[in-house]
Amino acid sequence: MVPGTTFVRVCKAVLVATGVSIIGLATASAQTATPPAVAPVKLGIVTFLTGAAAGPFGIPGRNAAEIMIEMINAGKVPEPYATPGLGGAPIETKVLDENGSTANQVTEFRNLVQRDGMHAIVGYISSGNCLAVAPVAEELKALTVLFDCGTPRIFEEKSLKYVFRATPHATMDSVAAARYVVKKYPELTSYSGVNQNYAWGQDSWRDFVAAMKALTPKAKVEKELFPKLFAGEFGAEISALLTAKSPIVHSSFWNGDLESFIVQSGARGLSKESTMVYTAGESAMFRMGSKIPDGSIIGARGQHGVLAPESALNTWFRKVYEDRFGTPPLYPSYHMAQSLLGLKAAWDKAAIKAGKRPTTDEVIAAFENLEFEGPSAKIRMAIGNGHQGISDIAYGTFKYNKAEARPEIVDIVRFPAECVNPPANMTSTAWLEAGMPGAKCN
Amino acid sequence: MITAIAIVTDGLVYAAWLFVVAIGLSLIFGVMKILNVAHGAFYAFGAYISATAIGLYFDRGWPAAGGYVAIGASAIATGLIMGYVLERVFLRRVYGKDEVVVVLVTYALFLILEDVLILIWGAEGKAAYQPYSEAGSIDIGGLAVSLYDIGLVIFAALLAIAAIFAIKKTTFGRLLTAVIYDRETASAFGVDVSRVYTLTFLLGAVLGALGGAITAPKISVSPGLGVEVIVLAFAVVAIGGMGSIEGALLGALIVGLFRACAVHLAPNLELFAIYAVMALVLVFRPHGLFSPALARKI
Amino acid sequence: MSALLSVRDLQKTFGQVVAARDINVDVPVGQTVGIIGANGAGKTTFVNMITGHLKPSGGAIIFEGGAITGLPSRKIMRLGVARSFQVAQLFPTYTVFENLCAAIAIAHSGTSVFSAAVARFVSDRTKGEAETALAHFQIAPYRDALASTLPQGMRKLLDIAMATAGNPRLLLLDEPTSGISLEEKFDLMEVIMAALKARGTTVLFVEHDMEIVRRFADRVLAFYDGTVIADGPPTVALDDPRVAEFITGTLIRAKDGTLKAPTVSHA
Amino acid sequence: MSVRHTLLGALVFAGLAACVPLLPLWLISLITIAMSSGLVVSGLIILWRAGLVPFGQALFFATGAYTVALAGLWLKISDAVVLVILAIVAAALVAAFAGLLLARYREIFFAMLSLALSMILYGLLVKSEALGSTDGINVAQATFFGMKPRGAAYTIAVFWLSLVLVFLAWLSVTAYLGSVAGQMAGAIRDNEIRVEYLGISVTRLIHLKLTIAAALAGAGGALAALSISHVDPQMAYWTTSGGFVFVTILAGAVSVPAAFIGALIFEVIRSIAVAVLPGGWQMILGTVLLVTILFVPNGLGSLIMRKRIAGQGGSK
Repeated sequence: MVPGTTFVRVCKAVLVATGVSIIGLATASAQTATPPAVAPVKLGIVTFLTGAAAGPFGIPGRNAAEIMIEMINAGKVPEPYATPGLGGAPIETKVLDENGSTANQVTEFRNLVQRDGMHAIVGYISSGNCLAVAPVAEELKALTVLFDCGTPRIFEEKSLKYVFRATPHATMDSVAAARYVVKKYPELTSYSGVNQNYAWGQDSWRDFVAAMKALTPKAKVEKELFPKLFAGEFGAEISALLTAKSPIVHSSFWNGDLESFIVQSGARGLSKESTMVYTAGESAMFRMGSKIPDGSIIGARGQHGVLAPESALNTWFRKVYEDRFGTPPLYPSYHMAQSLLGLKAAWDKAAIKAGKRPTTDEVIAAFENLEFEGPSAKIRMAIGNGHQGISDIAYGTFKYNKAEARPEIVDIVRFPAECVNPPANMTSTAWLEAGMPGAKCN
Repeated sequence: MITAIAIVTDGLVYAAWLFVVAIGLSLIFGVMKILNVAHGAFYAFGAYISATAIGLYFDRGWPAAGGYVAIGASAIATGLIMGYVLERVFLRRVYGKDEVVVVLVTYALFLILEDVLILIWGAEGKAAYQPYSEAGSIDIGGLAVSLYDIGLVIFAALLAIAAIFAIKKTTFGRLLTAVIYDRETASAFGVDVSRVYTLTFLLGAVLGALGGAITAPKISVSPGLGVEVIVLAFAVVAIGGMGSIEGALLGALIVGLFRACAVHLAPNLELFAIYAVMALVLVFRPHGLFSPALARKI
Repeated sequence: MSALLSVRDLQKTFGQVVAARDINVDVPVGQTVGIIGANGAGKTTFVNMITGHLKPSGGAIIFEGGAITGLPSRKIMRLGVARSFQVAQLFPTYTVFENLCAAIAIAHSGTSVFSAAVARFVSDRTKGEAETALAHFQIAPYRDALASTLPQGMRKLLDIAMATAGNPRLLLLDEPTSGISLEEKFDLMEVIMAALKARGTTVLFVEHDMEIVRRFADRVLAFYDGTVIADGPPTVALDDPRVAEFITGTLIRAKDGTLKAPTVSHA
Repeated sequence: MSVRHTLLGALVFAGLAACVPLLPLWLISLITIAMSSGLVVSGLIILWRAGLVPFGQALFFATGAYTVALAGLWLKISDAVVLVILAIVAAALVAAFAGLLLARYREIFFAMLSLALSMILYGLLVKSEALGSTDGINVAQATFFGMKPRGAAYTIAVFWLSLVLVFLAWLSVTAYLGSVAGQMAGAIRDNEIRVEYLGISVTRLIHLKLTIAAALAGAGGALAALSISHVDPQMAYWTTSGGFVFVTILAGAVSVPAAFIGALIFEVIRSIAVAVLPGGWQMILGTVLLVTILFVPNGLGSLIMRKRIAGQGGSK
């Protein structure tokens, strides 16, 4: 073999590969044509379209994005969002799948911003992905609204300028669950937990225990179970809970695992021994119906869906969503809707102030510490230097209405945002460990 | 005491499930030397089609007992059709190539079929709980145990007995044994190896689909459920010894009981209990517990 | 003078089965020794023990004054003992020339894998020695053929040529002419022996064909039931009555209970 | 490898490094990520040639990545070069240890055992709540010889680092493949007994191959960590290993450059697939893999390097 000829080939190959990639990606991204009169705002939407999280979170999130953006563009959202588009400019979207490795997500985030020229990104369900794209968003100076991930670490570990999260973080879910339990069972002596063995499950349980310790120090932890994520089979865990006989069992399970657990524990009568607290139970409520034992405590990561108070915006949102997709919106749909409305509120405010299409920095300035109405609650971007939203939250007790054959939530208790969220100057962990000082619950 | 009962029953239930899932994989590996990643797809399709069949069946309001027949029938149909198509269209082309290349063909098929699932059934989970809920539960030493789960244990035991009997006593079983131990010689003695391959793959596919079908009533059938199963089944088969029915049985029992112990006694270890057992077994028995002695001739 | 190879009281048992017992042999430098015996008499067990494929149950094997008893085969090879196989052990996806290069390059690269990771595979010295071996063993016409495509005789020659890559002082050939037609056997042995003579290698070869043994061996070791029953020049050893009875003759008697042939002879 | 050869290579890499102003930033990041998996794949080629295919190479990839993250977090080391060296050493050490066990296994058992080991690491990482469990942790941006490039400059700096790593990997892997130990890969696959009887230990040869492959995977992990600025347990999961094997098949084991070009092509195909069919990109990848195996069994590299295959082996 002649030395050097390989190199010619390698060079050629590299050039060809690079060329192919540029051409390929350019064609792939050049999906839209004929620009409208006003230059559109290009919005990247990233949510699970495949994989286990697609059904419960990803698709409801995408559906909400689809209907909301359509309505925003048409100016059909009720007041105060009745103006079309973002500051008058129509929204153009590109939807990507969140499934795949973190490296893929970061690469695609860069592609969205640098290759496809997106003006803002709304997305991300997995906390891992949120943590990974946040620094990239800062580096690329790309306005990013995280819509469903729960980890409080995002704004606690570092101060971010370009990243926002209208959806309150997960600490609120656990604290409110604890407060609800203590309110209903003031004499509680012991409780157990069954949570998926990954960050969300571990964090949810840790926060719940910390809140319980502060609220009812005499109650002891009986069993802490951490089945594998997507295990599907919970026979052994249910046996362990049946033998533990704790009055309260906390679970942050969601969809697939949640439904499997409800079915398997139902067949073995776990509800006779324990009352379940499903912090994400709302997502399975309609699909499971009478399978959920009456008396179970149900949360919705906010006061969404059936837990939402009456409002024109909520009624409208439920109607358009149900008309289009045939099912009521789940909390991930609310998360997406409130994220988009937050972005719109900030953008419109900045546009009025600027008198023209606002720059990213102007939108950020408007978004920080913003207060706006979501379909289910007022969101205040009160913590995380004005980048993290807080809202009221509600928990309730499940009851199956046999006469009308539909699930209901009774005994709804609402907790004000300041009652279940740490103050602006404290991290969640520190706040919980200190016994939740400064919580305002009335 | 009640914990001991719980460990044994939970371990057996889990082992039964593992065995049904792993036996098809082990069979295909033993006879064809294919590590079939698409087994996860058989499992997933079995679960989806069974869930659909159960849904249709119970919507008609027919008697509950027939629901169990629907599970079995849908699994067999799924396995036969998928197995036949995959073997004839794809695997046939790569017989005789490196084992690893064949593994990757099945991996590619698995990737494709995962997305096909979503195209057919959407990303929403499918529910088919009736057979599980209808079965009810009984009390064993103070512990409520699902009758469906007990049925699974009995089913797995019958399957194990039938499989061991079939391998040892039937003509097809002997053919399989011949091919497992020495493909070339079996072929030289007039065994139609190609036919044996097709039948084995069909059988393996049916068993994989059956694994999914019997699980469907217990779980929310949702995308991605095949991924977890593959690695679990691999672990069981590696522990037991590739291609051995007895091995798959023992592997399933070991993993099942070990996991149950972990959940009840040391919940934090559950996550890697299976892999630790697998590594440990392989350290002492590099080819699994039941493996034909592989002496190389000089 | 001291022997190149000394075997003292060598024993091998597999469970209850005795495969080798009380073998005592001294092989001086330069000798060509033919090993004969019926199937199961312990010939290959003997070869396998010397080359480290089997660990002896007792006794000692001394090569060039040092004990090699029970060492792993690659260490024994490094000390200057090589062997060929009943079924030629080649690298089927390599060409004949590459097979030889591989053998020679390893011999040059030293004992550790680290030196092997640093040593170049292709060097002028390696190539030169490979060409020489091709010529010596008369396999040059097949130089660039894949080893898997070689005819049986060429496979045997290549196998032996690879064994000689490290210039062993002692070479053990396990049935070099097995699987070769009668007419070709002599030609093949002529080539092998001529090549080995040129290198001054001491040779032990296992052989079933008494004519070959008579023609090429300086000395014959006759094995029966795991031990040496006759040892001497071919003319003497082959005419030994016990050899005639148990090995070369047609009268192989049914054995009594104590004389059980080992079941593993070609492991 | 001749001096001329090496100089030419250096020239090509210098040329690529100088291409930066011509390339959009997103493409630079994409190439960097592709090079990180290319490094892993170049190690897989070493094993692949000996007939060994690990389904757990992510073990070493994740070791490298987490070494970078933790060295930054706990030891406050920020220099990129030091971090990469640490990652390589850590991954090689893990392999030197795991190899005591792994090197005794072949074929599917080798694949399964390496998978088991990587899944144990995955389990440990998921259980480490201090390390963010499945959410993972951010990696602090590295410094380069005291300089602190930020923003676009950082992306370019990491890209240059990736070129240097690829160049070094190319030199060393090519040198290794041309050595006696490297050339024995096919011999091990063909006939282990003969190799032993030539006087060299097959187990030790494989142990060495494993360690080299792990060092490369460690470098790949380090590069990924620096480029993504985030590490999570998914990096140790078996599907990550499967992805590397996928790229190896796609590239073919014919030559080292093929590994990197294959990795780049894979990344491009993936990126196009997610853009074209957001809900079915795995299907596209699966189809590409299937078509490659069925119609280009020696990998895409074989199309580019056809002449080399004909002359492959020791007689060049």
